[in-house]
Amino acid sequence: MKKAPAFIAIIITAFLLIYAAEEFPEWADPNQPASLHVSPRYIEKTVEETAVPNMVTSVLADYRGYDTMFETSVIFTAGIVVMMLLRRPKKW
Amino acid sequence: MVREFEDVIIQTLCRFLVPFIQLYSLYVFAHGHSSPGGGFQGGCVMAAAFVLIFIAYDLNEAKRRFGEKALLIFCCLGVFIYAGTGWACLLLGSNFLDYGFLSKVLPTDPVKARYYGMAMIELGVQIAVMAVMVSIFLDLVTRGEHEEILEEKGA
Amino acid sequence: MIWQLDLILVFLAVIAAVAAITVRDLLSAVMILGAFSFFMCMIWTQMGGLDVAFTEACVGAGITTAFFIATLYNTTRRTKD
Amino acid sequence: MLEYLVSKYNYWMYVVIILIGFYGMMAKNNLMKKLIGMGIFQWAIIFYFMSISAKKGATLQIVSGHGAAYDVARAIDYVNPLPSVLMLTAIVVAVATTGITLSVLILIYRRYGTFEEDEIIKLMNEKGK
Repeated sequence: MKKAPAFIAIIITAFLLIYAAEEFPEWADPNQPASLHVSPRYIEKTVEETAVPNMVTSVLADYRGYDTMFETSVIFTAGIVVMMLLRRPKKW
Repeated sequence: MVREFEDVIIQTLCRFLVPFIQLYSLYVFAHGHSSPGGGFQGGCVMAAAFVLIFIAYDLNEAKRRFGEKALLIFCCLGVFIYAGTGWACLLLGSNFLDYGFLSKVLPTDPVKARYYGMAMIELGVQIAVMAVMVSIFLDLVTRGEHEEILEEKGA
Repeated sequence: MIWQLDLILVFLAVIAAVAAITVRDLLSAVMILGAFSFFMCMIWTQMGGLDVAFTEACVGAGITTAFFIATLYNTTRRTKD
Repeated sequence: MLEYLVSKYNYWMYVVIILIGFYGMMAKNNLMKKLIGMGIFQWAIIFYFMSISAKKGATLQIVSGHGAAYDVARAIDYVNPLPSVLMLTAIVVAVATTGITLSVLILIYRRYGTFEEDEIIKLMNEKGK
């Protein structure tokens, strides 16, 4: 009974997503827009500016340090929330 | 996991395996700058070592090695190391998390200071991820009732 | 990146995903989910995202499966669909 | 024809995996199965982001050379590091949300004793809460 609406929603979503996928650039094209805008600066300047050869680490910890800091605090919050949900008197 | 199996093969193997897993975790953390790896991966591998202790031994042994209070302290310590590095940069006259100014206190040039600043915050991420993963696993595996289960066992 | 290898791995991942949804035992579904996440890890290795693949192998196939099994240990593994 | 298929099949495959997860979230009756579907959905989205980071003929995101003599890095030679960084964050947040969801499932099982959605709704109507 629940399967018919699910199939209808899936067919509509599949049509929309495949229709949108026609507009994407070719897979693994070196000149796709995502590879041209911000990342060349990270790739070319990472050794010169940070002395770290692994550019994932340098972008993660230095150029986008704010992102990683609040992500660490999200993990911390998750640990505290699990503790608050489960460690409590049984009567609740 | 909560109650002990008393299986000699599993316990001996896990006791031999745990130090090597922890050493590998420290290797992953320390070489995160020049090879794949870093704080998250090292923390998850370190957490897997403690999960192995949980599976091989019982709850009592695991809590004796890594109690709940120590877990909470390590959780807070990881986030504190990360944010404290940012505040150190701020106090030295730079922007938040701009590690170049750490060269005023470290005996290096600004470029190498960024290298060591990154190592510092990866240490914070490793400690926080390890403690949080072990804490979530401990709460999930006992339904949050560590004390009741320990009393039931008479330990 | 080799597209033939990628195609084989993606097909295996699709099969694992379908099996994880349809199997009628929660413990088996969780183990197949771990296999699915490991196929994803191999796909990213051959695409060049080695850090993400490493994280996926630690987190997706290791810690998440341990969390699921810890939950099933305390609840039930039976399911109707 | 083969070139067109090779250039586009990766995006179609991500659509297929995303729809499997979507179907699991919508049509399954068991709450744990819904959570598994959500996990598949998350990994499909990460798969899409990793697909846009791939480049033909490029190598890993680690600059070659050693010591003080690193090679000059050209952007065409290395895979795009930005989606890798964003998805590294996304994976770890995903495991945190999975932990919270599992603890909520344990609470649901403690109160109702089942994971089936229709039985839970029936019990909720009977108890009136």
